[in-house]
Amino acid sequence: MKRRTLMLIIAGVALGAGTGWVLFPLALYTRESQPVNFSHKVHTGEQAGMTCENCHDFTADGRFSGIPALDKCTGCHGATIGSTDEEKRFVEEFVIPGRPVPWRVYSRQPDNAYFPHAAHVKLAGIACEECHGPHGAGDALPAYQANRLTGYSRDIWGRNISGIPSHPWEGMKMDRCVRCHALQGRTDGCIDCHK
Amino acid sequence: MGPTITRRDLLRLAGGSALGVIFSPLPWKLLDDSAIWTQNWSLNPPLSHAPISLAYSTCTLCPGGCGITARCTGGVPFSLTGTKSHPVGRGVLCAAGLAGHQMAMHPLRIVQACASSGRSVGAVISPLEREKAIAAIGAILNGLSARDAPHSVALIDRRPGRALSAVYRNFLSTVPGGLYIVSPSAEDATLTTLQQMAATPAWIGGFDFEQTRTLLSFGAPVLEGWGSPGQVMDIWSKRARTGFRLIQADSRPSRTARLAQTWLQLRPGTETILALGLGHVIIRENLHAHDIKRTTRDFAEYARLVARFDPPTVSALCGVSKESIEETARTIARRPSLVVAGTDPAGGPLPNEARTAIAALNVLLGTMGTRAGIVARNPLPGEPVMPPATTIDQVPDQSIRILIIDGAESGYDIPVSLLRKKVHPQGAIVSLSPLLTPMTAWADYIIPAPAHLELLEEISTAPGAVTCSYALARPLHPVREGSTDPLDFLRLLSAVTAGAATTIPTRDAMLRARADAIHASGRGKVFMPQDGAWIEVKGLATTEQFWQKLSEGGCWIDDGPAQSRSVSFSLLPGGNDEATRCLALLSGSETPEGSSVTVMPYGVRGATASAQVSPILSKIFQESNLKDLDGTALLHPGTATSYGLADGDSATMHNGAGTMRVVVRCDGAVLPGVVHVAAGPRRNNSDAPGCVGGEGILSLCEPGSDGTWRLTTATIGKAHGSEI
Amino acid sequence: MDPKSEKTARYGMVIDLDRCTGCGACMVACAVEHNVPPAESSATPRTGITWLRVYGMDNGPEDSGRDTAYIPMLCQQCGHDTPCIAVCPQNAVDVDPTTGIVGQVPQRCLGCRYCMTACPYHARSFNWWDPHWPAGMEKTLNPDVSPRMRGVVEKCNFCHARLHQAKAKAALEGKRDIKPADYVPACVESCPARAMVFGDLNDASSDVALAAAAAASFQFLPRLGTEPKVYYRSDRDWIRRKADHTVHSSLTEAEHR
Amino acid sequence: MDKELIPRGVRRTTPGRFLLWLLPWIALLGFGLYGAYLCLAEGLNQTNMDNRFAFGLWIYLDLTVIALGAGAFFTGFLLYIMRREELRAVINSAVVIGLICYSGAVAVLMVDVGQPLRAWFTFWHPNVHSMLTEVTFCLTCYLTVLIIEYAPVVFKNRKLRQVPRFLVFEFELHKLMPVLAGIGTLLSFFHQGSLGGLYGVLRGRPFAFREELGIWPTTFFLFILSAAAAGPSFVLITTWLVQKITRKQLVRPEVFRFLGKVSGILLLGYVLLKTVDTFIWINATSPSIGFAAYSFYRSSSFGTWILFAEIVALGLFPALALISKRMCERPGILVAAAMMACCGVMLNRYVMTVQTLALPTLPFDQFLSYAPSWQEVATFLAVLAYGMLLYSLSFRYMTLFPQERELSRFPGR
Repeated sequence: MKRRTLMLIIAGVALGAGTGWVLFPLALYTRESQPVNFSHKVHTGEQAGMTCENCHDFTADGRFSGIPALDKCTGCHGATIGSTDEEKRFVEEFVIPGRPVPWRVYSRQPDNAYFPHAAHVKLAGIACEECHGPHGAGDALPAYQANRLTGYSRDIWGRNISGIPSHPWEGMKMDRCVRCHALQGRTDGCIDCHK
Repeated sequence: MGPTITRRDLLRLAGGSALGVIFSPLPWKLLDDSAIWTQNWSLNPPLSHAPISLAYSTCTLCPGGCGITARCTGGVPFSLTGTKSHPVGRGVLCAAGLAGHQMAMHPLRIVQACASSGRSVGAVISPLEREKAIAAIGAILNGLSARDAPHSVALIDRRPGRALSAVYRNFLSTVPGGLYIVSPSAEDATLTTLQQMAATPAWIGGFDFEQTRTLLSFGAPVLEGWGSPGQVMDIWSKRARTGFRLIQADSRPSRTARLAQTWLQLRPGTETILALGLGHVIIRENLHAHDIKRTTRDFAEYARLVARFDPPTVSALCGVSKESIEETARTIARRPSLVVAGTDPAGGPLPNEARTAIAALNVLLGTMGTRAGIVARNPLPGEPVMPPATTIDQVPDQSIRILIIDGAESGYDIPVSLLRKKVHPQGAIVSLSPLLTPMTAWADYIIPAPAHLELLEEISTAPGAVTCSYALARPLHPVREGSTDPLDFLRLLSAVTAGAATTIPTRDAMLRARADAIHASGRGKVFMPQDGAWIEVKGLATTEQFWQKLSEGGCWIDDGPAQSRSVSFSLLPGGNDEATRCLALLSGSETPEGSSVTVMPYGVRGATASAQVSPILSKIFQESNLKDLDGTALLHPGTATSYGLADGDSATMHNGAGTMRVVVRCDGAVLPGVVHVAAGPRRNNSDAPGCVGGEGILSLCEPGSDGTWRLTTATIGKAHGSEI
Repeated sequence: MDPKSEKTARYGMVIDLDRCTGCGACMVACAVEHNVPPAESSATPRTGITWLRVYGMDNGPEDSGRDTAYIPMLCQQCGHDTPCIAVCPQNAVDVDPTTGIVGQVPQRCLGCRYCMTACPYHARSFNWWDPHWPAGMEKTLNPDVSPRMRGVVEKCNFCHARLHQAKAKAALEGKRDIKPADYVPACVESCPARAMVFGDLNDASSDVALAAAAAASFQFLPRLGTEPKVYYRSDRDWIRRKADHTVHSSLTEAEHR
Repeated sequence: MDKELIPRGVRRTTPGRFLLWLLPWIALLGFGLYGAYLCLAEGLNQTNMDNRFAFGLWIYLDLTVIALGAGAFFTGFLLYIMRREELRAVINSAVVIGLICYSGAVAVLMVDVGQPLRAWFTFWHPNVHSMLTEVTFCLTCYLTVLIIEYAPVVFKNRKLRQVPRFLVFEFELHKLMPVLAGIGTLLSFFHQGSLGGLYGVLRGRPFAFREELGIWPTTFFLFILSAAAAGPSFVLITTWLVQKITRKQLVRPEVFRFLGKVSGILLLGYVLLKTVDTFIWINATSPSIGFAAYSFYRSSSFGTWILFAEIVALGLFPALALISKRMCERPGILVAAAMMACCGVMLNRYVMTVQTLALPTLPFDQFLSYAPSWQEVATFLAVLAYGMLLYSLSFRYMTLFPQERELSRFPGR
């Protein structure tokens, strides 16, 4: 009798936990691949040897340009310079018709969040990798995942559904900003980071 | 134990899984995400992440010509500000101008040629192929003979003085029976009157506001839309230092009247009497210019006329105290001073004798051609000097076959009833307005022009300015598919008009011709918005360079006003009949019979029945009480109660011309027995596009024998039944 | 003080009521700057969204001897006992320690409207409708300000987005403190009569500090003890009398009404 | 089925007639829920509230029902803590009324806020200085307490008793009652108070602003006292009403008198303190922030008569009536006085909510008026209907009045 009860309950727990930990994330997030399989490795490695700032730079008024516009790419890729099919496709589909690439931005914050790169990079001297991880060395772009409910990128919450980062750079939710600012002994108001 | 599953087993399983779910991220993340979802649950539009850039242009909503600095994201303007230290705009814009970049997306924007199904209220406007529309217009044009309607094509230009206006006039001069009509702006009203009084009709003048110390304004909306707002506000805000004085003679408690240092609240329609009364005091106390006999041709006659207008008589008729009449006369006699006649954008022109009587005061005081007075202005290079154009009220009834209304807003509104009266029953009205205004809705054909800031346009001398200026309005938006450049319309029209043998220039050529003429004159300098630098025109070698500077947003300013030639004026251009007309006023105007009230329409420049403002101006018209929505009726509380009305009530006004629904606003500053009704913007989304709506208060205004409609009578009473 | 954080400012404003002509340019500039949607057809002066509103005020007598003043009312950024902060149940309102600006975070707000009942200046608006823009007009939204959703309260924050940009610009040059010229609110920038002065009240040499200290300057309802950082100035006594709401004036007001 | 659910030894009308009684309330509930749905789906533009009248009918009625619902905690307090056994006769009924009032109020609040899905923020990011936080916390906690207090009443039901576990559970709960009553009293004390504080702290609303005693404005304590006074009166009224409707004697007359006396004494205390507070307000608080208290009563229909009505007509008079032995002998007067007491408290809540917002603060403000939209009224009617239904069902199937059985056996005792 007792054993049966116990087993049933355990089975239930397993069922519930399984749903919550495995099925739920699959249902919650979409999976979309980027329009071009861009390789950071190729650009930052020996061949090109570019740095982050070469493409992700600031405009004169202190704004961060984020993902570079097409003309940045056209600078080198006006015509095919490599040998890969992907580059060939990129040149034909985007460069020649001058069609901007519809990149999906992994680390795009909600519109109501304000993050000044200038202050964090120039003043605080934080390295890109601290927040964005070593994706500069990555050869392929991971699939972009959007939260079906909120529409925001999965990387804001962090790849780990539990919300506990498995890497120090994972997750870009408010509590992370708050923690770091607290450690810096900064006093902020809400609207310092909300617009 | 049997294999049968009991209800309790299921309960245990459910309980267990509930426990399992609790210890998984599911409920907690859902709670969090659902809250984040509320951040954009109402589908708030996503913000642009495109780079930010600046663009420079010029506002063409009114003839003011203020410089615009636009902040754009991805090339789309998202905010406008006045260009810093711009010579015309002085670095500011008015409320309407600040939202100018939204006009192209106005919900009442018309983006294809349309035809109206009829002329009754409720008639429907439906799209029609542009070529078909033009063909139909041509058919009407050539179908009617010169006997039925002598004027084949007439065009109302509500913003004369543009290169486009010249093209219009050109076209109409070649068309047999072509007629060019203007509706002058408030500023021009006084100047054109003076032009008519001047011995040399070519004379052009401007108000030297900057220098003057006392400004006597007869109902001119000096602080609400006059010249370029920047300039007026500059003068106004410096008044504590400069001692600038504004005396407002106005029946309505307008913002200008409320703010003016002195407010002479005269009875409606008594401007002429007050002006002549002031003339009386000036002459009696010998305050007039010493050389008056030399500068005028009919001083004696004038003196004889005003002799009859002694302060007690005038005071009795105007409701302005004898003392303040004399005080005012003495104040304006302390030069430098100026006297201007107002034309309410919705109220229409003042009667002739009023305009001359008021203008005459300037001559009397000797402000003509003197510094800080009304000084002669050099004509804009390349602008053909032409005699003053006619106004609609001077056109014989039913004499027009095709009446074209230019889309630009500036002068006063014209009641549709008046337009209809002038057009032959088989004729047609064609509107070029890009927006479905209550006025446009009455047109038979609509050939919409591109919207504000969509087309390369030019903006020249602000009305009443002492020095000419010229700037280009660079487009900030692409031209919307389906709209027609007025020039193209003229081209298409001349193709179907018998005898029209003129070549219409391209827009670029038209504007370059102006620019070249200015460059050729070698006068003036160009202000550059990017760095606020000034460039001498002489310093620019080629016309191409000059054009380049203009298209970068540069603003050309002429150097100084013209050296004043002494011009002699006639104080009573109308001669004896005018004198008798004035004397007739002494017998007093008939007060409206018992049950009815005196009605005066009023409006704000650029926001009247013939104009549309960006929906965001609901902030000042609908979401606050700062300015008045269409159909707001200002009454004295006493008057209201005597008609059983209270503040906020909905009432109906009725007279022979029609009926309209108004909302009562009680204001102790309104004269008893008078109702001021606003012709302004309506509530957002309240106009059903494509449906002919009433034109508001103007539909009650029947033009009188003197060609004005600013005063009418109507009955007012509590409204019954549902909203109209 | 921590060298890491910039010097604390007390941003404030002085509005010259003798210059203001009630043209409404500030109201439009403000709405455009902050992506405030146009009114719904049934919106009224009581349900509209105006971060800044210009009111008309008369001196009483209703003959032609009357005098009128136009008064731009925005969040007064109360510096003491800020009425709206203490009442918010979930910290959606706070005063920014480094700028003295009273901030409101619509994403945190649950729309209980307690702060609106607390504000004596009626400077707060509630989103009674979902925001709607005519087709195409949503493309002209200011990218620096996030639009608000239905059911939350919003108010003036001295164009804080402009402060963000000024700070970013300074940061790019390695500086923490901004150039005052880089941070001017939309209403101040747009005022055709130049009736508004804005700046750091802590900086004694700034125009705004001098204007605020001048004799003709005053605050509305000073006796509430909320110490607004928005000052007004006028040479007309009757305006100052009305602004400083006293027992006497409150009685005469009541008589008048 | 229906038969087996009805408690032993009491008579209840036929299912048919009972259903007939329920039908109108069910209809009203449906209508009300539709109004609430509109507010949730379309947004609060469905109401007649606006930026100046940010609080309306809903907040006013929330304050009222919570004041009237105070009967639950105060009766519990007297019974379990002060050991006034005679109140056992009405405690169950009082609990049900409390449950209805509080759950109803919370439900309406969920419609009243613009973003219900964010309601939990108050628990996650609470602002401890806000009276509203205090209200939210205490309300939700006390609502749970009420549900637990309601449980034994349910488990006592004839059918449910057949499950042995329930019986045990119910028994255990009973031992817990004094504790729950204690907690309930504490919680109610705070949220009734903070509801008053809600207005007392409004420095920007001179009409409502009050001096502080400790960290709370005087309204904090006045609300507690007035609620405690109104509660028993409301229990008295409801019990009397149920007796009239069901044409049964449910409790002994002395219970009525006791409830009346308690209410009277508390009300008298409240009236005295309210008077003192009003004098301080008129002579010190309101002048100190530049407003003459009289000006609040000049600008409209809200004349000084309101003060008189609130303190004397609907305060002092009923208080004296409820205290005097001779008057309470006559049930008519007793009930009338109790009603007046409740009206007095309701008027107080009305003035605090509506007049506070209607009065101008800025020199160019106007006095404003507000009338609720049908959606607002409907939403509240839903709560009324829900209350009626829940009470009717509880009365039919549970023992709300323990004395009913013997009284029905020996009527007229």
